[in-house]
Amino acid sequence: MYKIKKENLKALFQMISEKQDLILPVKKAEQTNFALWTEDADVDLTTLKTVKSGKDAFFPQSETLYTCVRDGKKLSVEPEALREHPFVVFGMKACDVKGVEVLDKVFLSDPVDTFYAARREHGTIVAMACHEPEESCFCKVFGTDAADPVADVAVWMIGEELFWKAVTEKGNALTESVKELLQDADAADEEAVSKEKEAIRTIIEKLPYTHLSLEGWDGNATEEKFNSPVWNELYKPCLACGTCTFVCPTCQCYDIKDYDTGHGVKRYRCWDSCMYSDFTLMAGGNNRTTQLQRFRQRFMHKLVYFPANNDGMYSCVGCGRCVEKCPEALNIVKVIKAFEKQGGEKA
Amino acid sequence: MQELISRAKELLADNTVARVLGWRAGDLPYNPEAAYFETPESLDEFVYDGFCGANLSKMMIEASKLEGKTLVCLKPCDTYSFNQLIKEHRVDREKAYIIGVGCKGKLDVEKLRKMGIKGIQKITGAKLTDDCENLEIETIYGSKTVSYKDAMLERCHVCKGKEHMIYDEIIGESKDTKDADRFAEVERIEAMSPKERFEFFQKELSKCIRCNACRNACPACSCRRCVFDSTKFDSAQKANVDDFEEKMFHIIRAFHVAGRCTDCGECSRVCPQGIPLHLFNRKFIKDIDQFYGEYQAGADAESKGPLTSFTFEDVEPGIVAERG
Amino acid sequence: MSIEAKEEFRPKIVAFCCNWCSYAGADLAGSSRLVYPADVKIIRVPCSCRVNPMFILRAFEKGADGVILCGCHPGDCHYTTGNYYARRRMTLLFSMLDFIGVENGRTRVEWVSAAEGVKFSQTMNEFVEKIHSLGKNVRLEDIRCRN
Amino acid sequence: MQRIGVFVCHCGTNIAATVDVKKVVEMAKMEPGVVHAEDYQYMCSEAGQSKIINAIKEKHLTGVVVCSCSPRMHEATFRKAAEKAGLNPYMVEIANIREHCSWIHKDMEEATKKAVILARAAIAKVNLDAPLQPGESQVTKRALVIGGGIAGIQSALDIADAGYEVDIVEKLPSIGGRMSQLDKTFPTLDCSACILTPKMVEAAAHEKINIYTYSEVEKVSGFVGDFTVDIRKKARSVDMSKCTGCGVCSQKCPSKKIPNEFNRGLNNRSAIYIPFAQAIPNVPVIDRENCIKFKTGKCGACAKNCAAGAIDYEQQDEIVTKKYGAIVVATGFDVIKLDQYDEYAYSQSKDVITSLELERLMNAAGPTKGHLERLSDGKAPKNIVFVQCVGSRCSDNRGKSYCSKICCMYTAKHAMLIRDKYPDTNVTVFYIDVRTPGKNFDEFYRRAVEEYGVNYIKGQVGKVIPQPDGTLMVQASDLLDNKQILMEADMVVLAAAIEPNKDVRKIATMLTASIDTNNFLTEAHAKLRPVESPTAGIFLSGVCQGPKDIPETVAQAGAAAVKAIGLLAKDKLTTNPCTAKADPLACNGCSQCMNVCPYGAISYEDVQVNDHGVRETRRVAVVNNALCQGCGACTVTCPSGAMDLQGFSNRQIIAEVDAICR
Repeated sequence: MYKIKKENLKALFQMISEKQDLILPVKKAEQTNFALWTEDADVDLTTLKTVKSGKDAFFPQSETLYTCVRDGKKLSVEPEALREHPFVVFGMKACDVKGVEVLDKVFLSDPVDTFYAARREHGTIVAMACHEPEESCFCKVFGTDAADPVADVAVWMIGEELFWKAVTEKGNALTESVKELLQDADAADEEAVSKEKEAIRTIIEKLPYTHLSLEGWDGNATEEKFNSPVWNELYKPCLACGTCTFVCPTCQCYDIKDYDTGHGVKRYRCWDSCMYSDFTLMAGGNNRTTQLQRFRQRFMHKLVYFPANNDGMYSCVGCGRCVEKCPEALNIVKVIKAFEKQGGEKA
Repeated sequence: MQELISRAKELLADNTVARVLGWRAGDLPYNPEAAYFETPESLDEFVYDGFCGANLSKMMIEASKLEGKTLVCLKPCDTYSFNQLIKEHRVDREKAYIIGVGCKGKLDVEKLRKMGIKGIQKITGAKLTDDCENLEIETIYGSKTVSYKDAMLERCHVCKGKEHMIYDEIIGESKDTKDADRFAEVERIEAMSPKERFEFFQKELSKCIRCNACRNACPACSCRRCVFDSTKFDSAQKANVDDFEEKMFHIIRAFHVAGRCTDCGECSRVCPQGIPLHLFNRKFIKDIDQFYGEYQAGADAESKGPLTSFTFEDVEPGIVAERG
Repeated sequence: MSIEAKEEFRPKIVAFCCNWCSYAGADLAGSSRLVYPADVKIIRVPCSCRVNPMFILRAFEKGADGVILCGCHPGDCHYTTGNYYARRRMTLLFSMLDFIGVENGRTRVEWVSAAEGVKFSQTMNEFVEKIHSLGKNVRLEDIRCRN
Repeated sequence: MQRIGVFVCHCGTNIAATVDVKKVVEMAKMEPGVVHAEDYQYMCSEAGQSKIINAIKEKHLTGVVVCSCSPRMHEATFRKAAEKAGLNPYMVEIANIREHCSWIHKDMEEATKKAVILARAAIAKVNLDAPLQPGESQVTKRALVIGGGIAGIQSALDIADAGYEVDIVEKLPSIGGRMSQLDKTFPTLDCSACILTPKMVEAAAHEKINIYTYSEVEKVSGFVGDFTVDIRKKARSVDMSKCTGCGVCSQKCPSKKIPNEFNRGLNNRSAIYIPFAQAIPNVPVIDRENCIKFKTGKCGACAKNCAAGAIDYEQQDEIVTKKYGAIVVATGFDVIKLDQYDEYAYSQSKDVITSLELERLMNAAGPTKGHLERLSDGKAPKNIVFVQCVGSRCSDNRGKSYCSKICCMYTAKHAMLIRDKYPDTNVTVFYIDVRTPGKNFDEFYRRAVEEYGVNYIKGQVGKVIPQPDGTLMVQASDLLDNKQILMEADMVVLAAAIEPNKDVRKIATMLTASIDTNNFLTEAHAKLRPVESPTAGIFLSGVCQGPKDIPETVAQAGAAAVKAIGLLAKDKLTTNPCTAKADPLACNGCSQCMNVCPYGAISYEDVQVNDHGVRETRRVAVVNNALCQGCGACTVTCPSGAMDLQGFSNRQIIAEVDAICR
């Protein structure tokens, strides 16, 4: 394990970004989101949750797939180059990293999404332990330990120091490249990190959502959950906006669109949201015509369909962003609780 | 709140209304959600406190299609939106039983987070029956006392007043919480150089993720199919292709509601990126007031809006350049 | 396309002209051989009130450096009231564009009657000159891959 | 995808001299949808049109772009050609590469580039064109003539003679107009009243003509073939059906000090009056502002003395609403006010008068019974100076930029008549130019100089200074002799500029007829459609369109009548198919479009819709195609874009914008 003084972080970032792109939480107009590091970026490592998760680093909100160029009546197609320049995502939390794991299931299984795979290949994740977890967090429900994130590198921010532990080979390589700025950690430091982990875990035990039960939510629950009358009331305040899906670290649906450049077309993909009325709209119509159906789709996908196809893995990581950001205070926790309550009433 | 619940139970019981549109208590101290209550018993979960910020008038568009009357709880500022929706034939007055609920300012949990408050376990002082001067907040990381005003939504600092514009009855006391000039922020931006203004909006709008929450929450954005969801203007819905497009979405959205926007502030309240979207609407309102005479959308349900009327002597568009 | 001399700035200017007055005014400017720069391209619309703010924003989005709207003089609208609505709409739109920092000289409304060929040509000359003084419109950044 | 043909016209050298038409053809071929492109010397010619027709047939074109002159010129021509070939005429778009390109640009490369872009925009538009079907509307077989001067009378007579009903609306108590104030007319020196009166009588007697005097047009709605007009019949206070026109009331009226408008205020009239002897109708009117009965409630002399009992103080204004198929505007002119020209001392001396006042002074029915005398002292003037171009051909903004056209001739007439009747009077005319184009006009002017010894001096009068002895000192320059002149005169006559009647702006607004900066009504085309307004169904007669003399006015009045007759002769008109259309699935039913529609063409209906599986009853906008004129106000008011304009759709205009900006 290594350590570095907080005051030297800027030098660290500088050094990383000399060879790679560095993406980390930056505060802009009072909001913190992952963004490319620059000399004058307002880096914010204290805000627990960036508004959007860091998934953009691997799966951007929109990206060009290929470009058609028109020259008279001739058309030529230029595919978009795959990511080759290495980059580091610094400051993801354990839940965000878990989110990337979920995305891997989708994009790295056959057929492999080459754009995503290239980014995964060239990206190194430095994950940070959650110093002060908040009431909207429920990562433990999905087996994540916010105190000890599993990534290429894990870091802890304690007092005036940042502790650095390389976990994977990629992590080692990154560590090597910045080693001149890192100091070796001693036994006291190891102790401090263990204490921090302990403190985090203690707080997590006290959080209101930590003991949320996922009983009954699994790949076999399709029929029962799909047909439940609970949805009928639950969805009503839903605005059909895309906030929950766009801040979510695991939502992976995208749409493919064309942009007329005047001299051809850029075909690009952009995040889609199952909350939108034209989600999966096809020439023949839409298989989900009501907001109830769209609302149900989102939660069924996270808690039933995804585990059914991915060895029981949920596509929710308990980051709690939707809990904080839903304009109408709806969220996955309320959904789970509503079913729990209904089940209780029945019993 | 108790008075409100009892009255709602009465109205449900005597079949005056078929349902109640209000708020259900959340699972955190600050996250109640809008909900329908169809039985007197279900009203036990009813809540109305400082965190019930959502404007329920837009939900009355759907409720107007249901059988029977819907009891809807509207705060003073929500009633402007309701009036505007009546004017545009989007809600049916006959299908609504409006209880004008008291309001002493609505709270913004983001403001608390900005103060560094986290791990919230309990909040007291946010009930309508409280004096609403201070909030006592218990958190995992200790207790805090916060001035109620400091936690209020932006819109409440420029409160339109405690009067309900339309109602069947009023329950609960209201307070005019205005303590700021409605146009001060617009004026501050107007005073900047074009370059500074461009940078200000570029910075704010570059946060936009096109989640459409502002649009979907807006009671004036009641279009069955938004132009940005249709192919009618070849406009994108889900992602901005260039930085002008993200501006275009917000300009057009503000333009489409110009003269119809009651300044209810829902757009800014719901924005996950904290973009001060109300500034666009306020700018139009300020210009309308200045150029065409003061106009408050939703103050009545009959008058012609400023963009569907004119006078022969209106100012010329050149005024923008002249004003500098 | 590499070692060419720096190209002279030729602005892209879209002029919306109502069919009854301003388009005819532009025709008159033409038949009177009143010269104005070729940078101006006219789009015929039935009335100034047909011009949707989205058209103007679209032009800017696609790289226009200036947009001008010409209609009948107030009181002379072929459809009686169209230009009065256009006047309000454009006043507010221009004010908003100015508010977000788009220079106010890039948009203009001018009332040009069918008899005002001279005014049409003068207006276009002035407007092109103004756009020249403002220079190229801020090049729009492709933000799809901003992160 | 459309199959588009592009046809580039050389217009002789009008286009081809500045635009490389071959290049335009070549570039057009690259555009999406274009399957055919060619150029030709004159596309509008028979041969050019058949090229279009053949290409449509042979290449199965679904859309046509003609790069040529303004669509205002030949759009109709090319649409007809397309129709002949079996193509919907609304699938034709024009790229205006003449008026908007070749005529205003000098550099060939630049003009060609622009022509290519204009063609590209038109191609983009055609790509999104849809076939449109025009509807039909009824024609009301009645015309309205606004103004009862010689222009209005002539138009009315011609229309009526063709068998259609005509209403004349005249705001003054009698028809007759400016011409009735004139004494003699150039160049034949006919007595004006002698030739006008029979026309007035004929109009009054015509069974198809209905005259509303002392009336004004208050409101106009509708459109070509189907105008609805409110006419305000101002209370005359005299029952027209009872009055015998004996004139006793005027004699007995005690209020007699009111300036007589007909005589340009040179003498007075009574409060109840008939404007002039030949007035039609020969029925007096009470000027309520000056009537003692109306002012104080006392008097009633006229009623007491009216044997027919025709006086009716209780009479109210009456609004008559009628339908018309065509409207002829004949609102005439007035002379300008001279307050900007104080150097001529018009306001200081009674002996400085306008030419129109001179007409009244020389008229036997005028204030001096036709004796030419000074208004200050009644003496016969010995030296008369005429000043030309007072307020005409002005480069500053005091007066008018245009030539009033009639002044040179009537001044020659006046000078001649004075020298004829009072040979010992010296007459001097100061002129800038003497303009005498017209049949027998120059001969007439030369007679004034050569036979009648009128002293013409090319030069401008700088100042007229009233002298203590009552004479006038005229300071002027002689441009030919290059010297300053000081000349004594005892009468100065100013040829004041003429301008359109001040009410014309109000009327033009009601008719939505366009007007120029000088308030003259604009013609649809300066050369080819000189008597039609660009607004369909509105025709222009007389000076309201521009300065002209009596024969020209009468000729134009006849021409306007013929155009109106041509319209009235039709039973039905095809309506513009470029109307608004609402998409019921996107419509919110919010009523905003209805609020801005100037034609009341939008209404709301509750309809059953199936919105992608959601079935419900919705309040949606419905456009009445017969009423909609296609302005598009509703399309911009509609936030959801549910309302669109056929032929100028949102996506079409956006496609044009994109094509221009790319």
